[in-house]
Amino acid sequence: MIERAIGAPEMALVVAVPLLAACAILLVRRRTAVLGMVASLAIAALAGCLIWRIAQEGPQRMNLGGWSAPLGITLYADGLSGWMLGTTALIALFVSVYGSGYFHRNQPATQFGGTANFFWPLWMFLWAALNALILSADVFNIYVALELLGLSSVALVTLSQAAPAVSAAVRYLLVSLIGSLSYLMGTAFLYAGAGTLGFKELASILHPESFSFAALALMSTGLCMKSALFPLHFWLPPAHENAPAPVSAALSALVVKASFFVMLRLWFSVFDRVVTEEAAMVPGILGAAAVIAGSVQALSAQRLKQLVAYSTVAQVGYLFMVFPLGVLNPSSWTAVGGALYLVSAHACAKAAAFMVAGNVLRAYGHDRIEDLRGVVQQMPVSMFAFAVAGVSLIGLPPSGGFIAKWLLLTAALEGPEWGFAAVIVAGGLLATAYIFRVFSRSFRNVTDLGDFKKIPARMEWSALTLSLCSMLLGLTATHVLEFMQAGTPLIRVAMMEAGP
Amino acid sequence: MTFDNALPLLILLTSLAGGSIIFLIPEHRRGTRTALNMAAALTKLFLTAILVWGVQHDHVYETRLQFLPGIDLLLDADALSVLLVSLSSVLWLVTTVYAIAYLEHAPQSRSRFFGFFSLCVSSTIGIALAGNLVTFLLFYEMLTLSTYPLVVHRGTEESMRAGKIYLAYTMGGGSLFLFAVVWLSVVVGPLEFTEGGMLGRFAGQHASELRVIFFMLVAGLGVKAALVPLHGWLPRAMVAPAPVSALLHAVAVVKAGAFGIVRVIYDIYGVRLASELQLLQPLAVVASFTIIYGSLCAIRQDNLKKRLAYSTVSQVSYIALGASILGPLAAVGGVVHLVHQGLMKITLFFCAGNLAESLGIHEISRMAGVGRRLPATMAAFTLGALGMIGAPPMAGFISKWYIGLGALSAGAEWVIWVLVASTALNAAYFLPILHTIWFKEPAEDLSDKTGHARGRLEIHWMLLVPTVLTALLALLCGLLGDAPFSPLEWSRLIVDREFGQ
Amino acid sequence: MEPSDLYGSVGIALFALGIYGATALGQFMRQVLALNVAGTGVFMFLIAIAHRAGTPVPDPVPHAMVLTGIVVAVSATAFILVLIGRLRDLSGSSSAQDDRDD
Amino acid sequence: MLTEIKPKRAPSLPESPAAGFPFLRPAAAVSALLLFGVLWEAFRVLPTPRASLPNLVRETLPLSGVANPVTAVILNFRSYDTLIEIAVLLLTVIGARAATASAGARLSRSVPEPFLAAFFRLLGPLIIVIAGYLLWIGKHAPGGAFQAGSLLGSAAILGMFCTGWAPPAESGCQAAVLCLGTILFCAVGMGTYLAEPNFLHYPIPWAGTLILVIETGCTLSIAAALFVLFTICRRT
Repeated sequence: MIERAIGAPEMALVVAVPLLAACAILLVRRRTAVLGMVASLAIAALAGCLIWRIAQEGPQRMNLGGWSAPLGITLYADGLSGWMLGTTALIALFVSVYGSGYFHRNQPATQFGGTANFFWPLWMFLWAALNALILSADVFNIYVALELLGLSSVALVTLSQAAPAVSAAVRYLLVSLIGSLSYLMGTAFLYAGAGTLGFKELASILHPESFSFAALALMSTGLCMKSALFPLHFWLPPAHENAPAPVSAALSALVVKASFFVMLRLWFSVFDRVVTEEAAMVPGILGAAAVIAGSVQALSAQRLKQLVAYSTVAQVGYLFMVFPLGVLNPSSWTAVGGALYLVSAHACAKAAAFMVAGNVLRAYGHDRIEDLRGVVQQMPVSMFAFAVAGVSLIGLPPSGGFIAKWLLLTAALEGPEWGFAAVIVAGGLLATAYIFRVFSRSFRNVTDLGDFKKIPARMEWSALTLSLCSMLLGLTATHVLEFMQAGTPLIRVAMMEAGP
Repeated sequence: MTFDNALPLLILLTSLAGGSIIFLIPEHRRGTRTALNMAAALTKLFLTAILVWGVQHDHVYETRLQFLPGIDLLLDADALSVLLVSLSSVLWLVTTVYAIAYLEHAPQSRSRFFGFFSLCVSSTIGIALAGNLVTFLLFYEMLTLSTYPLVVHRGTEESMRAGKIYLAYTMGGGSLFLFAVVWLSVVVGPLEFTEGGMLGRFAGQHASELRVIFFMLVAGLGVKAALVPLHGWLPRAMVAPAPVSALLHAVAVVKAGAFGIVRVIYDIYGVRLASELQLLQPLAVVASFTIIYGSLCAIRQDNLKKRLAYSTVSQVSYIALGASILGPLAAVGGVVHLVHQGLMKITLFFCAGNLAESLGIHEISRMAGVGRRLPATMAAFTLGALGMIGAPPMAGFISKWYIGLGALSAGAEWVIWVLVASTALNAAYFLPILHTIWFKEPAEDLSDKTGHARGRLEIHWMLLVPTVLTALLALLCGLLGDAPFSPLEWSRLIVDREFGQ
Repeated sequence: MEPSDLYGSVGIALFALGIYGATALGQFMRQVLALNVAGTGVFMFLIAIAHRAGTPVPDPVPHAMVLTGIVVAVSATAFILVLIGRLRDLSGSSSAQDDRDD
Repeated sequence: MLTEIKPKRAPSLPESPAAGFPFLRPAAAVSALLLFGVLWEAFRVLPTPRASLPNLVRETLPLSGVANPVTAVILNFRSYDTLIEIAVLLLTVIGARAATASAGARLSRSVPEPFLAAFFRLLGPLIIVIAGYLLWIGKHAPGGAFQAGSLLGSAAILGMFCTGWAPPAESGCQAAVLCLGTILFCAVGMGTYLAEPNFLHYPIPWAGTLILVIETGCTLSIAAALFVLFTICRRT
């Protein structure tokens, strides 16, 4: 019989409200920044309510339209989704603040040729897509949400209107579409073999069979392309480098993580019984390669935004190590907790770093690393934010990055997986090298303070706030990890137990 | 939270919060900044005095904060912590006074300087008070970060290069240390410092793993403690402003490494397990080699600060040597040298700073006759140098004496030869300087270059008083070794507790 | 061989062919066309599995998926075509810019 | 008429960077073959689905408010997918507009031809009627918003070519039609909270009406979106 369950209304509202806000901004077309900020605050508040509810009442499940799976689509929110949702809300809120300064009408109009008005609706779409993706517990619905996410990201990249940005956007969109199609084909196989699309139902049906392997491979490949896992990362640096700074911040901090999060869900809940240790080594080894390759490329980057973009490639690599580390030690929460912690810590730090890069670009008209002399003197707030973000990216205590690294390293040494452990440590050293490349220039004292345009204070302070958040995460680990497990010790179990 | 539980945190916060506020003070508000600096330093000294008294009377001071599942952020004052805490509190105060005067003429970035300076001291305090290895690691890395801006403070090519090398060494060591700490905690669980060694109950298990981890830990710490061949950064880092060098060499960085080695040997592995696994002989050999090698290098330097830097390489290894010889007497020598070396070396660096500041002299060859121009400074220098050589009744003599006695009682006679050779070498690079200062005719015009001299004083009083004060302290530590609360007495207390007597 | 098997196999073949084209071809435009071929392959595969169950009435869920998928594919194709056109404008020579302005 | 797109700058189709790698094609060919082989093998041994969703759909159909199972899935059982899909379409239009915002090129007006204009006067209303029929019939038989919307959109394009009518580049009215589908969908979704405890949870007696309202809105939005996309494509 059809059961009609009641879920937290916020689960649907965090998707519907940004969509409506986008339409409202499109229709009103005046005071877009004010509307955008109001909407951002509302969405963040809704996300906060949902997190509160998860913390109080445990995992939430909503059968959309009143139809429970397999007939309808289910939204599902446990500690992990709550944490992702919260991270998204935090970063997105500050991206909004930053964006309101960046796309301010007093800013040089030539740079954006009137596209500033488009930022807000597109940004709302992106936020809706992220929330939809995080909450969805239905493989086909995830496909649609992935498309919404990919298209809004690409549209935001093109806001900078220059040829390199458009070229990067085309490449990004192509990769994103190939990834989506691959994912969709996987979904088709899943439906063909299992006859259902809901996570919970799939998890109880799937067994190691050829169609489930095919589906797992197709879906994972698609998601890896979207998360820019080495060697499918080639599209990311140009896109993130040429996008407007608030967009780069959102893309690096949130968009690549969203598809990673989906993959995490698939591997540890839907395909729990299908994945093997050998299969898990593939993303793990690619992740390890990404850590090294991304960092090395960041070392030779010429521009600050480029450096920060390559650093994302490296940091995404760490995330994918969770697959072997989590599969090899199924009883341990350490690896998954570490990966999700890294998602948040890196999101805060990377958004801050991109904001700083945008500030530098705005203030000096360029962001060539070689010519950053004296920046520390002229933009102390921004550079302090970059330093704090850098500490988290390197993974030094007491930052959130350190906690993540500690957990991942613990998981690796519990294995013991010496190779992964060595890569985690080496990645930290390489990160030090590329972060301090910036400081070895910017600390240099200069007497002539060249061309320097003042930038809105909120652009500096939102970067600083986010970087301090990444630091704060280093001190709240116990509570956060407790919340992530929200009543259930592991995701694989979480999906099973959260029936209505 | 009771006062006893909050005290370690308060001591940490006086400099941490103070430092954070200093960042926000506008550059030109000199008075505010100075007042804040001094207030923080004096408060810390006061709180430290309470701590010393309390630990003497067996109070337990312990701040516990949740950090990771199963791992707390633990600040815990035991006798060994108190030693380093009081050393850094006292030296922070004098160095701050010195730095305020020293940087008076600096063009800019003084708020940044004092901010990071306070963070650097906070990290040292954190290292001292850390109650487990994870907390130690946290402050150990924080120290690296907060020191980097100080090393590159001048913003010149040379200082940037020094900063790069400093970072490469310390981050490399830090990574090794992190790896070892995580590994150890995976093998044995939480790593709280325990007097007598927390690994004691694992005797006979995991022997090969524990051995490898020990050497990784020591190598990670050895970078900061400047054990050869990991010492390369230290001589180069002396491009930093004089107060920074003074702090770096006396309490902050090198001491953090040496202190860490002592902690690992006594409170993690414990003397018994360490000897059972035969971990200490190799360390003693490396330390001895460092002592000799550092001195040999020092002889060849003409740049005063460089010679002092190599001397640090050599002297700090006494601590490791003392800790790695089995037996309470040598341990007393090693531990007390933490304090003695700090007092003597900070004096020497203050003197070098005064010399550079007032006369613009950086090389030993140009120091002929400066004793007449800067008598008080050079008297302090003489005391410090004699202490380094180990001449009685200076503090340095006591350290060497106890290490020597300890080596004899532990049956490691070869250490005596190391001490003798080192003393000869120390004399070889310090005595010529003393001779140059006092007995050579000035070769150049020694008039004041910077206008520091005020009235009858040879140099600004804020530069002179710290110098003389630390020199006198070093003298007193030697003269009054048996007085209550003297570093020697305190080290005996520590060693008694560590060896469980 | 059932007709649905044939359709499914052809769908898979089109998908593989399209993926080949999208990765190997040298021009954005051709890659977009190849992607559409791959998309068609996926839709065909979905239609095939809707009829596979052997019931007299085909399964409506894959049909719904195809309809949704088509809208998404059309949107994405239109968008990427706009972008490619824009890119051609931006990277075109200045003379090309001139003959457009008059 | 379709030769409006002048063959100017034919060789300047943007090159993909993929062209640069030497062994790309053989490698891609081998992987594609491998992909085909693996997928085909997986397809060949595909088991019969263990869950029987089709039966469930058939049983629940009477509760859905429509008689056509595909429409029931699209607009009731899985309406949330369709909501996001409409949003994707709207997003594409905004994205395309944003990408060409600084382009500044105007849409060149087609030259009206009297014969074609007369033809369109005949054909236009017919297409609109058919679209309306398709929208209505979606309840019982294949048809629905997307089919109707694409017909309407094509009518507008045809009208543009035949009569020389040029739409304004951007207007409030146009934006309203574009957003209509998304707004209606979200509004209905949130409005159902008044009666039922879930998002998009139609009260059963109202289901048919609500679906028709949403579908009408979506038809207009789809038509507008396809038409605007076409004009933007032509403008670049």
